[in-house]
Amino acid sequence: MSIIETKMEARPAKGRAVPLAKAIGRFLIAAVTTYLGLLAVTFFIGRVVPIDPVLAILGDRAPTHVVERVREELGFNLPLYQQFFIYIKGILSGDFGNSVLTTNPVMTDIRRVFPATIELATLGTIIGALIGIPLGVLAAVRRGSLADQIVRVVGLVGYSVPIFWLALISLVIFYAQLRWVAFPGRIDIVFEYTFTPITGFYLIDSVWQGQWDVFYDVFRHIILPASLLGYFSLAYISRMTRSFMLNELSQEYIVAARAKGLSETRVIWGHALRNAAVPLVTVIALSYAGLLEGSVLTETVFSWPGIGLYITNSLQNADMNAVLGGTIVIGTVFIGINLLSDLLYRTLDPRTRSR
Amino acid sequence: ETPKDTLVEGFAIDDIITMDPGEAFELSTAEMTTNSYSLLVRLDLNDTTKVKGDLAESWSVSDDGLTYTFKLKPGLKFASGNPVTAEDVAWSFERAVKLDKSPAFILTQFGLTGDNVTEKAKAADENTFVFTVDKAYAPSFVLNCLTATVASVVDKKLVMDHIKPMTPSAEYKYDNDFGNEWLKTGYAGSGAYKLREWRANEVVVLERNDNYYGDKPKLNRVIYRNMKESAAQRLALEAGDIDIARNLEPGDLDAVSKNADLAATSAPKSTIYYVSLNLKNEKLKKPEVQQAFKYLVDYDAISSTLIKGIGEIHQTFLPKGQLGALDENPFKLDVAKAKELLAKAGLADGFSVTMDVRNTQPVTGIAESMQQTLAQAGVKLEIIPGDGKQTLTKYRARTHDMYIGQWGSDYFDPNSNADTFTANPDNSDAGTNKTLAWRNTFETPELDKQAKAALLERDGAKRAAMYQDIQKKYLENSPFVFIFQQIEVAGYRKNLKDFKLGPSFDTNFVGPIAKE
Amino acid sequence: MSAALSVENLSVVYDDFHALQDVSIAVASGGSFGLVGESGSGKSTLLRAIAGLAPVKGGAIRVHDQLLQGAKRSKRFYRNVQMVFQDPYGSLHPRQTIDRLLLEPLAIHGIADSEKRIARALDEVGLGNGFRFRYPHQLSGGQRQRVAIARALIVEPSILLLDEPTSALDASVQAEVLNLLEQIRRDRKLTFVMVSHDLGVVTHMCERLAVMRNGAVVERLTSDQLASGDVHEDYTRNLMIASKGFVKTRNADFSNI
Amino acid sequence: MTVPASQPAPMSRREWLLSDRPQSRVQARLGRAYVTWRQFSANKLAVLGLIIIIALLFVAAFADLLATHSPVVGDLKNARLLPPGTGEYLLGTDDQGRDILSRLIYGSRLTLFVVVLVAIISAPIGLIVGTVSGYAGGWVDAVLMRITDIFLAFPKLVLALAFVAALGPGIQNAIIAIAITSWPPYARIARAETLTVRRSDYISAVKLMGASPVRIIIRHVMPLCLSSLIVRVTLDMAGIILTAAGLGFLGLGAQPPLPEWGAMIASGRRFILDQWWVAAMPGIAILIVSLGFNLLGDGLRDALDPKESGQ
Amino acid sequence: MTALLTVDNLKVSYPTRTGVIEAVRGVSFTLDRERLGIVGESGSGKSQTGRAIMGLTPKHGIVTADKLDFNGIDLIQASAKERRLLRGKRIAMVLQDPKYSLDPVMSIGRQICETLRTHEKVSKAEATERALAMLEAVQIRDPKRVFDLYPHEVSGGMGQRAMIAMMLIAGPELLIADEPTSALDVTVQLDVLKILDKLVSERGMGLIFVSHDLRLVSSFCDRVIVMYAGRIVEELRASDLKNAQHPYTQGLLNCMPQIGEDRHPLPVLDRKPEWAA
Ligand SMILES: Nc1ncnc2c1ncn2[C@@H]1O[C@H](COP(=O)(O)OP(=O)(O)OP(=O)(O)O)[C@@H](O)[C@H]1O
Ligand SMILES: Nc1ncnc2c1ncn2[C@@H]1O[C@H](COP(=O)(O)OP(=O)(O)OP(=O)(O)O)[C@@H](O)[C@H]1O
Ligand SMILES: [Mg+2]
Ligand SMILES: [Mg+2]
Ligand code: NI
Repeated sequence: MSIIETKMEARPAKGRAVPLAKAIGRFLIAAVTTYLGLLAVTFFIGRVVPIDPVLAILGDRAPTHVVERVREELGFNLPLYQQFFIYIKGILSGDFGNSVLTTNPVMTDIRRVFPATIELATLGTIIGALIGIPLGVLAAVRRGSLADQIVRVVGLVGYSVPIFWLALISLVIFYAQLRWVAFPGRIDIVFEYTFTPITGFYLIDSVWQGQWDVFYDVFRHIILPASLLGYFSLAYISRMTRSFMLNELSQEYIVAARAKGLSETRVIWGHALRNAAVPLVTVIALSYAGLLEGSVLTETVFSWPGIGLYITNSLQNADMNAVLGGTIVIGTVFIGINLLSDLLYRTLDPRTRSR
Repeated sequence: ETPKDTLVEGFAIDDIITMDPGEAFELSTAEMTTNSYSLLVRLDLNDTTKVKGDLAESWSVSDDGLTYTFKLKPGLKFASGNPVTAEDVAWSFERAVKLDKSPAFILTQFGLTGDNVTEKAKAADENTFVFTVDKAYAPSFVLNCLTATVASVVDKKLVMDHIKPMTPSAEYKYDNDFGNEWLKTGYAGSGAYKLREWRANEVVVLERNDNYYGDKPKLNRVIYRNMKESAAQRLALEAGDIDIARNLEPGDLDAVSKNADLAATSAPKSTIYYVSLNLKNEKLKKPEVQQAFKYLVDYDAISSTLIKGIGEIHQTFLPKGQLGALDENPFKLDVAKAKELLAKAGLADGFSVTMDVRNTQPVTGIAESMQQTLAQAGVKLEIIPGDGKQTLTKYRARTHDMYIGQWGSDYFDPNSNADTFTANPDNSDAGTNKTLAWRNTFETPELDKQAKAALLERDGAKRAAMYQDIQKKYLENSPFVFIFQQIEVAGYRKNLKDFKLGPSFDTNFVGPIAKE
Repeated sequence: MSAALSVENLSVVYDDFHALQDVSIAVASGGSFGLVGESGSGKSTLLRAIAGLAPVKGGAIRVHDQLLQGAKRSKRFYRNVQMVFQDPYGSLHPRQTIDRLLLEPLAIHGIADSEKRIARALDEVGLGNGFRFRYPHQLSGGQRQRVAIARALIVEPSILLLDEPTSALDASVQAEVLNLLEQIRRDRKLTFVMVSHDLGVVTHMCERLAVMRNGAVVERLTSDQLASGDVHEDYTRNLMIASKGFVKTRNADFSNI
Repeated sequence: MTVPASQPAPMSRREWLLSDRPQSRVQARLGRAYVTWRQFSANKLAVLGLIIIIALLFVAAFADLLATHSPVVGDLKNARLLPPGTGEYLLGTDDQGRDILSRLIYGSRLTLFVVVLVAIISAPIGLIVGTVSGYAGGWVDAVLMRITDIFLAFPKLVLALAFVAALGPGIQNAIIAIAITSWPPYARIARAETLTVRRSDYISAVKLMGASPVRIIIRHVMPLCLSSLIVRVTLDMAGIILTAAGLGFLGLGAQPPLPEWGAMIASGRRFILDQWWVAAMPGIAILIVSLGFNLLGDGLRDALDPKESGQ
Repeated sequence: MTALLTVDNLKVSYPTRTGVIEAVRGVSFTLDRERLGIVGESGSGKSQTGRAIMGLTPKHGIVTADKLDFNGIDLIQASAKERRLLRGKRIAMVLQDPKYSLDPVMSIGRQICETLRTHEKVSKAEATERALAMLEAVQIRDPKRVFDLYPHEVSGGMGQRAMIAMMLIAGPELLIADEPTSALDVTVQLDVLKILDKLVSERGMGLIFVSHDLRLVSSFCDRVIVMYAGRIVEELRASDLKNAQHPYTQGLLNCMPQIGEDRHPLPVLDRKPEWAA
């Protein structure tokens, strides 16, 4: 959550337009160094986590000689710098290795779990933005009114509620009691062999293949966790929208727009929001990035086979290949979304464009 | 609702790391392997101290107790259609020994090595398999070991198609991997079901094997769905999203048994929960302290709450059902007595000690309960919670004070537990045999000798008596506080017929289950 | 008479923008020098470069015949040279009281009897003790500029750089501040360099002035020359015309509206 | 701007505080505080937040008097999982037969402990890194910001998990882990703010006084970043509580039997179907307290942040 | 002939927590098709007067007047919608600071077209054409290029002219120009004034010219109102400015340094409390 908020400050400084190519070049350097940092941190974590990685591979009941043999096979008996060297060599050749837990290549696993997270986070963000933006606008326009207070409280509660707790409670209510939604997981077991995902985004796949029953089922699975994440991002988006809108509404060009005789609707949606949209896009993009990486708890409660759960699980089993792969993917997403929001910022805000 | 021809189980299967029977040693994998592979012999569920034939029609033991000859049933076929021959059996043994993965010791303890295995486990002819052991062990011991899943018979011809070449090295002397990589997720067996798919942390799917020689399974498909939590399993069971819930906790078990659509079943398992004291800690080293701790567990309260229905108090190391199990529970919560013992040890004012505890139930609950009862005698217990792998790492490095854990028999024979609780040939930190005794720096050479002797006792009754004696001595002097024996429970929908849990994890058969 | 301040062939480059190119000026000790020119011509940049706040690329700056290297300035330098900024609000720290603001230079230079000095400085610029614990936002623009001047004077410099000290002020307040500056200069025998875009203000305050355009000095004059219209550059002439006010002419064609 | 009162006639306390020309440092400071307070207290929700936080402080301070039971010793045999209102158990009991209310009361101490400590550790780190990086610019900025980026790009909870795993469980380590993951945002804020003030005239003016960079950063830049940082930290308090609770929920926060609220939810989670109160009560406690911090922070933002207080 | 605009006893006040701020305290004047200058120091209520006439006082401000009449329309009684329809169409206002008064994310051309299309049903193409013509009329050399520029891409002078174009395109009868030149270089300033001058003399528009520069107003306007602390202290013909009666006006005129004169020290204003009374 806070990652998102702070990235706000990272937006390009107003007024001084940096040429796009230069900006991208700078970005690439930053990205590469960040990657290297991530690598080092992950390696470091892997070595300091007091979990014997061999244990994860063999379990507790393996005899000692087997444990020793595997330890040597994996090079854990080498000095640290050699291990780091081997580790980096593997990564640079594009080989993230196999996950110990699933025996699959890490990238295969990630290709499976990441779409699940993306699908969830995307739907969550869509819900959050579709509701949050109008609420934020309403609150800003009616500043100080009852509506504003209600939006404020709704938003602050969203900030304050432990998401895993809300998830548990809503699971009990909507699944156990009311049976409105489906069981945790992405899809019913019944469809295990009647539905083959192509992209990994089940909602899209099912529509694509015209399997409406599958779509309905998938929807019933995703709607509750997505709504929760949506509420979470709604809280954030509506607050930020309100604050940006207040800022814009106090600007002189709003007075000018009114002086032109524009209708209030046009002033608010056409001018104020259009301007507020510039920072808002960054906020939404980063809130989205936050959901992609930060939904471990939701994924835990909803048994959502996503990347947050995958990394957490791997970490607890010292499956460092998997942790690294996941971290790199999330790092990439973070860097990518940063770049994207930067680009969006540039397209939306003519002030950052140079001629 | 689940489909008519499919059985869906909610089961915590996140421990599975491989499906290769020569490698797998996890509890959930045992169930999958046992349902999809065949063995020479299996445990006799009517009397678990005995075994019965599976692929083997009959067997005999030579008089010197060293040679076991098995005759295979005729006309057996693998799921692939290949015939099951003695050669497959021999190769399966060879493979397990040469791969030398975690469970291989169950076979190698009979003197098998990579160099001699082709001699010691070999096909005399198409239908005859001969197994030679290095000592005149109790036949019950040898046969019990052969019921372990590592002895599963794999389809040599099929596996040979999938071997991966390897470069021999100091650690691994062979030029191929015996299909290990393929079998991790592949299947080459002859059991009632065949393995269709395993997706780690998600699902295991079994499908009916039409080539199975025994009773044909009733259902086409069995799906094990990874569900870690009891409450989730119960919810799904109530909703009909699963047919069987396998990891219910007491509260949910209660609710299931009260539900008209649902039923519960249970079976004691050979898993023992215990608290161990590391003798590296000077205070814990004192025998009086060890005994005092045995009086500082509120067995009654724990049994009626935390483990209600999922375990029963059991204070010895052999689980009920195994040969020679001693059913004696002499300890009760007795703070006065414990205080007396502590005073005798010179620790009347109590002391502080830590305990590593996994973040799972019921161990956390028991640990917290113990924390309270220990406090009554002035012992301040600090719980160090951790993830399973983390506490284990510490336990195996024996840097703990106290540890709460469970121990499941490696194979269904008393020697498995007797050995790990008594053997400690090299108590140095570099010890090569890291038994539970070693992990707690506990040396008991007398009992160890007795256990080794029992191993060679060919008279079943005498053998049983020997183990009972060891357990009695263990009760009086050991740094292990045994608390309870696990009862495996399952809640299921009433439309299931013939669903039963076996006495061990590799005897939970799904073949007989039918749906109405 | 030796120059209190001399700048020779000074160049300042921001990134790749040449803000100043080969600018030279010299101010006699006790003299008052004016800089005029349109917005963006580099007037402020020149002052900032002297004060060590701009990236100097070439040329030499001398203060009392001492050569200054690059943008580094010693603490001693700042006791000699002080600057008053264009924007009276922007140059005062918004979260500090006047008291704190005036205390800061004294603390930095380790000057004792701060109490007395602050009181005197405030008196000098015509602000009573009542203003001492106010925050900048509680002051009017003219008062703020007085505080800024007081702060510059409190370390008793010999050279004062003034960057459009009155451009943000009303005409009425401007007169007060200009009077104050004049008086201080007389009392303390200060050397002034003053920037303005208002020819009237510059001629009122300075004996000599330079006209800048596009980062270069285009003309050097005395006030008297300017007053008598003795200018040579068209650009200077334009500035003079523009400062006279609006002259009604008819040339635009609005028939097509 | 307004006509100054010519005579210091006897004033009411309010007038004294609001005086246009304070007579002393103390008066000036109090006056400012008073104006801020008035602005703050006009916001009813913010006052509610403040009341919640004060109540939390009160409960934490007097936990020994307020709690009716021991937070760690329960009655496993007889009082397990009793519903709220059974006998003396106002909010029911948990699976060890402990009084939930008493646990919540004692748990407030932990919550405060976590929140305060994290704030004390991470806010200064962020402030220093951010201001130094923003003020120094150049390679210092580049290096510090890369480090910040690395910490930001690392999934937060995973990083915390990793650190807790590395350091071993326990509330102190959880605090360190959370602190390690939460300073980068502060650094970002402080840097952004520093960048805007770095070029301002008043910083140039201080430079012109001959102040050293260290002095400028500490005495002039940091105070400016402080109010937005305070607002941010207050708003983050809720996030810290939630992260701590999340760690507790994943079993990595406090050690049992410490009544950490997140851990309480985690252990109550198993009974959520039949004994809902075990998980619901600590959840509600977290909600109330973090709502309190959020309301307070929101109010402070309006009162302190000149940008937001607007008109 | 009735006046174009009649303002009688206009008051604008803002209630705040620390008391009521009276920004405008009873301003009365009439305006015909002429150039009326309003001068006064910063904060004297010039802009607030203009905004009150436009109906652009912020929501929490209170506007009262005995009479506020535009061409027979009672602005006090008019509904919000009626006033909105007047704005831009018949009464327009050039805001004080062009930098902030143009929507930064909308191209200048679009902003001009927007005014037109709000008030007249015209096609896009026609609107564009007229906007281009308007830009040309305000002396912008390359209207086609400027049309597609964004506010930050033009200089202050161009922005100011664009703003004027935007406000003039619907052909208002009354223009309130709030310090349209204070942000500009002296040279650009004259260009802008020329445009305004044209509109009044050739199209008969009424112009209220707000400024704090007495000298400029006196040379540009027909009549001048001098404001101080929310009130009018003096009203006179521009040409009579030199003979102003009120000490405040005189003071303002006197205190500007002039090229070539030698007054040391400069005379300063001695503000008297009774001016504000
Ligand atoms: N920090 C900076 N980075 C890049 N360019 C700068 C910087 N500061 C000033 N400039 C540029 O240098 C030029 C000269 O600026 P300077 O502030 O000296 O002008 P000026 O004559 O003082 O104008 P004004 O009358 O508006 O104050 C301008 O074009 C300005 O854009
Ligand atoms: N929204 C508001 N709330 C409270 N007071 C306000 C508001 N807007 C303006 N004022 C006050 O109204 C008074 C008059 O302001 P106005 O903008 O009309 O001054 P002005 O004569 O245009 O000055 P300038 O020359 O600086 O533009 C000022 O004292 C100002 O503080
Ligand atoms: Mg300047
Ligand atoms: Mg104004
Ligand atoms: Ni000449």
